[in-house]
Amino acid sequence: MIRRWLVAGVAFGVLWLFVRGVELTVDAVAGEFLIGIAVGLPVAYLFRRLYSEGIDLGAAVQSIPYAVLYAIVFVREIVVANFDVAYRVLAPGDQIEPQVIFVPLRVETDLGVTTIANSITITPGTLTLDHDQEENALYVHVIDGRDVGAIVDPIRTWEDYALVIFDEERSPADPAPAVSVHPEDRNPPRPADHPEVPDEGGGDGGR
Amino acid sequence: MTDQLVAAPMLVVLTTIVALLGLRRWPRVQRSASVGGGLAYALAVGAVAWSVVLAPDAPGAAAYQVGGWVAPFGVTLVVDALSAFMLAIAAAVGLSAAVFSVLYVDRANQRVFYHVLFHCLLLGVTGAFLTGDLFNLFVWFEVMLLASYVFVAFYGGPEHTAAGFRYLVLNVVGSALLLLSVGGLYAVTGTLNMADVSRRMAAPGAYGVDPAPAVGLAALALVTFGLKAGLVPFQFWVPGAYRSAPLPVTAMLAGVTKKVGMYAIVRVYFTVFGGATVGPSIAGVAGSSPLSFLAPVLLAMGIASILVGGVGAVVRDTIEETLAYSSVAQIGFVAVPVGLAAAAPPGSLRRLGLAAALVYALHHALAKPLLFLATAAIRSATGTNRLADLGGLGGRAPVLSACFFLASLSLVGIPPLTGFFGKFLVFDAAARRFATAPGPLGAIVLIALLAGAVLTILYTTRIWTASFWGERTPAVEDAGVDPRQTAVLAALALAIVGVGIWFDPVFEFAGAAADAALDREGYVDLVAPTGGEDA
Amino acid sequence: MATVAAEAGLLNAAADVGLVVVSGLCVLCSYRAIRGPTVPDRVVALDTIATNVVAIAVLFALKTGRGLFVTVSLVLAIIGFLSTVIVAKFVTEGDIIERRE
Amino acid sequence: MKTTARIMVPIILVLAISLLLQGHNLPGGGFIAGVLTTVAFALVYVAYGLDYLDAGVLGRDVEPGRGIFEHRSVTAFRRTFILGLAIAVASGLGALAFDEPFLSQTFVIVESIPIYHEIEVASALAFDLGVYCVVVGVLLTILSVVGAE
Amino acid sequence: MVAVRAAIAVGLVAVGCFFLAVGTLGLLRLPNVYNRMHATSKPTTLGTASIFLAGFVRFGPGGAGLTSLVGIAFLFLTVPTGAHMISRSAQRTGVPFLGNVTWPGKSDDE
Amino acid sequence: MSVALAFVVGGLFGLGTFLLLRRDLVRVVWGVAVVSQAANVYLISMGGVAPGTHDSVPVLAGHGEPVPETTDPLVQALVLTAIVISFGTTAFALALTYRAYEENETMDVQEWQ
Amino acid sequence: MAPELALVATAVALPFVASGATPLVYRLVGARTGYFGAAVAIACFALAGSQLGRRGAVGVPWVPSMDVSLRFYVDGWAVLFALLASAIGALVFVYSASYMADEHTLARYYATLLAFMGSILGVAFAADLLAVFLFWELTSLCSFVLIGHHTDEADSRYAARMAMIVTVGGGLFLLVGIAFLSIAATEALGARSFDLAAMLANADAMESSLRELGLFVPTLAVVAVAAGAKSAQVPLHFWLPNAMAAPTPVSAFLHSATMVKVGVYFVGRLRPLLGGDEWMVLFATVGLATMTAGAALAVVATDIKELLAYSTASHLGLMVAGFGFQSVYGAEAGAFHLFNHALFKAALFLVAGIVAHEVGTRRLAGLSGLWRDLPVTAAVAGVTGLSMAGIPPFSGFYSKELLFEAAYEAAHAAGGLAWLYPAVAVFASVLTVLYSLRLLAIFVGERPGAVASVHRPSAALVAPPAVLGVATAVVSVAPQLAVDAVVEAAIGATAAESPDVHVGLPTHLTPPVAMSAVTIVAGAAAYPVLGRLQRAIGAVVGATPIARPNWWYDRLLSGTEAAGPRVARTVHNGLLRTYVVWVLAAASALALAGYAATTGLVPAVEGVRVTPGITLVLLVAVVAAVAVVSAPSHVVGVLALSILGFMVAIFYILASAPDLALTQLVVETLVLLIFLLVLEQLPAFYADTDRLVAARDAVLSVVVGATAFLTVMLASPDIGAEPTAIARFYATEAVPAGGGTNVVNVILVDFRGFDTLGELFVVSIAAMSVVVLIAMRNRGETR
Ligand code: NA
Ligand code: NA
Repeated sequence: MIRRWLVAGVAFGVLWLFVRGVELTVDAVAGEFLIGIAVGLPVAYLFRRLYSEGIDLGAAVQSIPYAVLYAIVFVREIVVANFDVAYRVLAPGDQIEPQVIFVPLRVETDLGVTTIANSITITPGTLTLDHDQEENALYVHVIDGRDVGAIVDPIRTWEDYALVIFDEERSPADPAPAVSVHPEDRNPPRPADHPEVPDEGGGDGGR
Repeated sequence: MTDQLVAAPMLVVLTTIVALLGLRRWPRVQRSASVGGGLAYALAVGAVAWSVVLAPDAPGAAAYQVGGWVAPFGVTLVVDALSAFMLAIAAAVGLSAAVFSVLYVDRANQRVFYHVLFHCLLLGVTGAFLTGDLFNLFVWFEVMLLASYVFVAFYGGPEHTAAGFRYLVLNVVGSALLLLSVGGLYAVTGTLNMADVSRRMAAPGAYGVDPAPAVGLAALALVTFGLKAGLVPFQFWVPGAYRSAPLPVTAMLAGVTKKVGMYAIVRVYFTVFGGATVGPSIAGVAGSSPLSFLAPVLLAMGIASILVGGVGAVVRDTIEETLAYSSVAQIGFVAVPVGLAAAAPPGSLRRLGLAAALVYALHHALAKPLLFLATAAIRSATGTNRLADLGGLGGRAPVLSACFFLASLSLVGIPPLTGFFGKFLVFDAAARRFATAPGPLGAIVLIALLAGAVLTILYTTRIWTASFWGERTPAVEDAGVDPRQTAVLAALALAIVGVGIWFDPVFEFAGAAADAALDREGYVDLVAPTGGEDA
Repeated sequence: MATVAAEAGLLNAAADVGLVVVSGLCVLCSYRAIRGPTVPDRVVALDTIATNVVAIAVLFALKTGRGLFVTVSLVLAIIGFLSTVIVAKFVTEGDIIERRE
Repeated sequence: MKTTARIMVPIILVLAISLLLQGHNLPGGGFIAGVLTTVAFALVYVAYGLDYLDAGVLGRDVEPGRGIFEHRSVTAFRRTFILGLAIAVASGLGALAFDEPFLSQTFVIVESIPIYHEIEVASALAFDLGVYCVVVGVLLTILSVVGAE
Repeated sequence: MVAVRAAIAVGLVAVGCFFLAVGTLGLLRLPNVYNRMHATSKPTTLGTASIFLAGFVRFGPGGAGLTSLVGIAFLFLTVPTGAHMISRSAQRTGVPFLGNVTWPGKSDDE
Repeated sequence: MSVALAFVVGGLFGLGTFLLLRRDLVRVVWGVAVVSQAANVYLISMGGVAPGTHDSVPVLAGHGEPVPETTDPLVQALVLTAIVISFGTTAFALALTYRAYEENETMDVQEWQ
Repeated sequence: MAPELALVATAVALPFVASGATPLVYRLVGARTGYFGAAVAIACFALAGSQLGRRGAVGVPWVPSMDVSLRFYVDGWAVLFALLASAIGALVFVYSASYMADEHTLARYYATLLAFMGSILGVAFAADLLAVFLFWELTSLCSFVLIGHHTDEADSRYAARMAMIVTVGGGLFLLVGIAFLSIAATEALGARSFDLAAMLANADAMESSLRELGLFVPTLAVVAVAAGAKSAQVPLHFWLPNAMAAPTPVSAFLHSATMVKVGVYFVGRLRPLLGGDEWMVLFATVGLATMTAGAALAVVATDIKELLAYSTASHLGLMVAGFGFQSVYGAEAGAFHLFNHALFKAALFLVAGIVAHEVGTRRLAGLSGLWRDLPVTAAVAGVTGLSMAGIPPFSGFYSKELLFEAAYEAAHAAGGLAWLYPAVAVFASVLTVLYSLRLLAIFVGERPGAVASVHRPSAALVAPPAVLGVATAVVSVAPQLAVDAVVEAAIGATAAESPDVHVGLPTHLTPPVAMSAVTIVAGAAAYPVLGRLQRAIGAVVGATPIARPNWWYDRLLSGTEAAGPRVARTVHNGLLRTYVVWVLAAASALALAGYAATTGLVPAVEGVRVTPGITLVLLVAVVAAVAVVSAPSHVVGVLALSILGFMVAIFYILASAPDLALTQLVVETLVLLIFLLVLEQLPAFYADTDRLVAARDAVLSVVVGATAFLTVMLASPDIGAEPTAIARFYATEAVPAGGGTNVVNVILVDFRGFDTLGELFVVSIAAMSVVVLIAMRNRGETR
């Protein structure tokens, strides 16, 4: 176990190389990396409370293959997603059948949830609207909600990987909770009331 | 040595500001440091003025290249008689206002960056007087403005913030216009250094410059300068801002920052554009140059200021409002001779006009701060400066009253006070115009000056008879005058008398300053912009 | 060397076209930003413009062959994100920076 | 949002420092770096609230209901800008000690250093550092004070 | 080699522009803010990423190419978060969904 | 000179002016911001705006190499300063706006005494 | 024989020094400070007398570079005036010692009175125009303080302010005249000069120089205004009766030998310089008009002091008219009457004071028979009153006779309308006889019962008027004595030639003698119907408000005072809109005028030559700005503003300015953040703009936009223009001299680091300001 901020500091050192755009010679990389460490460690130390837990290096190394897998699925989904949206946007007529679905999650760490949520947003026809902290569930807006199963499948796959990558309590073996589309037991939509928020001036139906 | 001294006033203020910031936690020390800084500033200005301009073997002018880059590549600081004269004004007012602030402003309020911002105001003023670079002038204007904005809205209260907001908006407009002007001049002349611009404008052919747009561009700068000076029709911010700012700061605003606007007009139009030959040819105005454009405009603005300010000041409820309107009128008296100088052919009237303006500016820089500070003293003694609530101050606070009376008289133009010479020289310039140039201009100017002078008597006597004479009001009866405040007033009053009695050196200084403003070639040679043609 | 020039020329032309296209897209986005109809619509448009702006910076880098504009685009990305976040938070909460009372 | 902010904030800081250091040779410089640093802190403010910087990052507890001027972080910001102003002015005055005009800058290229071969040491960096500190201090002061309203 | 690299870069630019255009068109065409966000969050991210990739190809593998990669990472980190924030704001301020779409839960968390 | 640039600068100044004349306090501040932007664009146009090339950027490729003819770096430096200054002013204006509203209890600048 | 500088300077300086010492003296001797003042006055009298018969100028330099000095000129005229001032001053001081004994603010009173006397002496001797002005304005100033002596009485304050406005304001006209004269001197004397003595010595050269420059009439006019204001000539006479609010000794001093005579004195002084036809028309007309108006108003006066005040105005008119006539009789009339009037009027005021003091009223109505209680006073009044009336053989007769002579001569020479001069002079003199008799009537006859008891005045109170009465009597009996002693020299100084003056009772009938006879007979005949006359004059005055003395003043003042608030209301109406409109409209007008004057407003158009990308981006910028203008809510506007900012940033990128783009973006975001932070606290407000107002604003906006458009068109460099030499220098020197490849950064931190320093202070001040705004919002000046 080493302190996380140390790891973060080194990571910033690597980031430094990228940001600086070093030439790929040994001297340049080494030199800049040293500077990067010199910059990164203090920054990481300053924000050490943001990374207060320890980190298990071994686990981290183990998670790498899963991360790669995650990325592969992700990239594939992205490409599909974009052509999907492109089709819907460019094709004449109304190509959408929007729906909001409620997806309870197994991942619990902030990082995990954020990763899943962002992935959902980037990928086809889905968009994370909100995270329900009590239920640990995501509200997902789908552009074509006719086949919920097809939408949820990749999400579950990522979740499986993410459980490993982020060293979560639950394991991919745990059963995935059921998703729901405007379930009966929940409240009907209600517009939030924020009187202090200035909205549209005219009657263009903003709220 | 002399050259190094040029930057001294600047460096003193900079150091003072940093020191004041560092001393925030020790308010007592900070207060002393503020006064010390003001004193050091005055000494620095004195040293510069003496060694560069006044000493028998003084060179008359000196340039300083900030960062060591030769002009026009770096920013040049220039001290000539004109800047030295203006710096002396800033030093006199700055020091007295700094001292008075310590005595007058509530201790707790002084801790809220008051002294730092005060010296920032001084910093902006100093930069504006010293710089020899058009864009740098803009920068120091902004420093000066920003510091003054907050002072206008310093105290809580609707009228303060409203006045501050109006002041801010008008000056933002002014800054944008100045940028238009400076940027355009750079595009037209290819340089920002004033001496370099001057050189190129005087010989446009040699430098491949098309000077035609310069007149309009300079007019845009004139608007900004007019705003700073508070000349009609750019005076709107004056009454509100003067009323709202803490009175010692108002003393600075009226005494110094107004003059920055006039200084800039003189510097830019006479030194920078004095040699240009492009411009309108206007009847009754000599030559065809940016100056011939300036002349009718500035005369109209000056006369309008005299009348609007004078009439506005006649019936006001409070002393400070009266003085605020009076400031509008008084800057008109500074503008008119400058306009006359611009209208005159090169020669003695042009010089006289500028010298008159400078002497008048000096007078106003002594008298008006004294009046504002006296108002502050009255306010701290009685809690009010409403004429209706005052009466019988003359008997209650004789020394204070005497100082106020003296400054009022200087405003009216009673000899042998400084204001008399100011007024006389202005009248003299107008009379010369009347005598030497045909056309109704001279008569109009003279009549306006007379009318303005009579209006001055109206409002000064009104303040005097209403608050210093009359039955003692309860506020006055219970007044406790701070003798230290009175001492500051007395010092300024002595200066008003002293300058009048020993006017000769002052007049020579002002004359030298006028010469400096007109000595375009000398200015160019001093700064010696290199490059350009060969770089 | 000639091929390098050709490469530069081709990429340059492509980047030029790209610049015009993406600038044009900004014009289109501004329609949504102005017409709304809802505030979130406008925020989306702003966000999209911000992303387009990032693209423009990179395209300009390609056009001029100056990598330094990529760094600029990096900053742009951060800035666009922050703008979106604060506006969205403003619209949602009416309070961007919260304080514990 | 909070997680993204957590990741982004240090990265932005690293980027800011990079821009500060490269300013003399590449786009960047004290001002941009300063604002970017502020942006990082602003992200913390927006994501976590005003008190988090004191409580969560600096590890100091904030008494509820205290005025913004009592925040340790706000005091620190003000110190930063005073320090920056002092650095900038001092770096300008420093030239006087070498009998050079105010604000004169210079640079030396130090050669034969392992790995780096040569390093340019520019006095302008000190001035830029002053700018950086001023900007950071100033902007964070404004943000925290206005944000506290 | 050089020609291939150039061709790849040009292709990436073209793809990028295409997707950016898709995003913008979607922003204009789709019926409400939630659906519009589908258009903006995905294609614009990919489009910009594609152009960043062109940058990597052009300037890489070292130098500004590395920086381009950081740019891609930034995009994938920030754009979804931004979209998330916007959609939440839309939902919180009561922007209605299309047709029979309803909100499947309560909304006053955090 | 370019008519397009002139049109933009003129347009921004005009629109800024219109905003400055509004009664709504916030709009006046927008006017301040728009006018500042306009002035900055103007300054850049005073240095001449040329299509971007490898050499047009006033960031030189490296030490000791020949110096190409870049666009005018001076106006860029001036605009940088101007941007920062107008930022300072705008930030102050905003804080002042807040207090002006608080103390005058109206957003209508016409109703301030 | 040349005068002695030391003595003259001492005579002038002594009262000022004494004035400074007065508070101390008062602390030592209290109310008897009056005698201290009298001693000073006597010393001055002696010093002035020592210069009798001398002639010439001496001085010390004051402002050498302007050729201004404290130059003193001694001649008969100066000495006469100085002697009168100091002599009557001495008597007034003595009188004050008793009269003012009960007052509180005596230190101020005596100090001012001494300074007043010193100022008069200064005017008398000053030979430098600026020195004249110095003392001239000092007299006005002192009279302001003296008239306002009773500061808690509204009347006093009103009168003091009026006197200040009229006399100091009039003095400003003199300042213009001084400027004119000095300009003429440049030509006439060969150098810029304020040397009055030299000007008088070269009167002809001065006159021709003035005429050449077209300054003769203007100079005459401004001098006339100044002298008229000081000497209460119509229409500026109204301040004088108001000035009787001053304590009686002050009135005596003011009206007899000092303040009001300053104008006359200066008219006499400049007579050799500016004399001529214009001079005569101006001063004879003004003088006679004043003489008549003053006399008429004196006839209807109800208060002793009021009567005397109008009488003073009338007599001043006589003197001015005298000096107006160009014959030597004119100078004789002016100078001699100045002398006579000083004596009798001072006496009469002191008498009035005694009456007021001892009887308790100054109302003419109901007073009579006072000779029984105040015999000495009555005797003094008799001598001096008859002198005032111009009854032979009293002193006033001689000088008035000279005026008749001068008027007759002038009419005889010019003919036509000029015959009005003698006619008006006679008419005014009839009125003079009338009011003099009215005044004397309070002493004769029986004492009415209404006047309860009359105190005996103390000797100290009676002695001064008695001295003056005796002096008047002496002059009456032996006028030639006075003429020879002091007056003739004075006449010589004010007339071009050296006269041989003989005065005495007439021995044969001449036209002037006949005029005098008519005057006296008509006056005596009209006296019985005085009541009806008074009603008639009163009706005239009542019907024509212009004739009421304060009418003009009050109208002008109240008009100005009404205009003040109007300026405040209409010009400074507190509406930001108005202010911005003025500033921007004026800016546009000025710039357009400047362009029009030099370029004809036609820029060379080279076409739309920016890249399509830039054009599109800028288009979005303008569209965004339009969106800001038309934003339906604050958030929307802020968003649009943000888009504008982004577009400008992109413009910077496309204009090859990476640093700018970065700065612009980061700044834009921060502004957005702060904007939203502030917006949180603000309510929505969308002004329902009046279409008309919007249209008007749009017009101004278009004008401003057009100005900016033209500015770009005219100023921006040609496409493909060479970069400026400076830009080139920065680029080439950035690496070798600045050590950096980022040229912009090298400019910012090195070449133009000074700008950056200023910029740094701007942002620092902004931060401090924000803190101040927040911290100070609930704090006033004091807590
Ligand atoms: Na808050
Ligand atoms: Na807040």
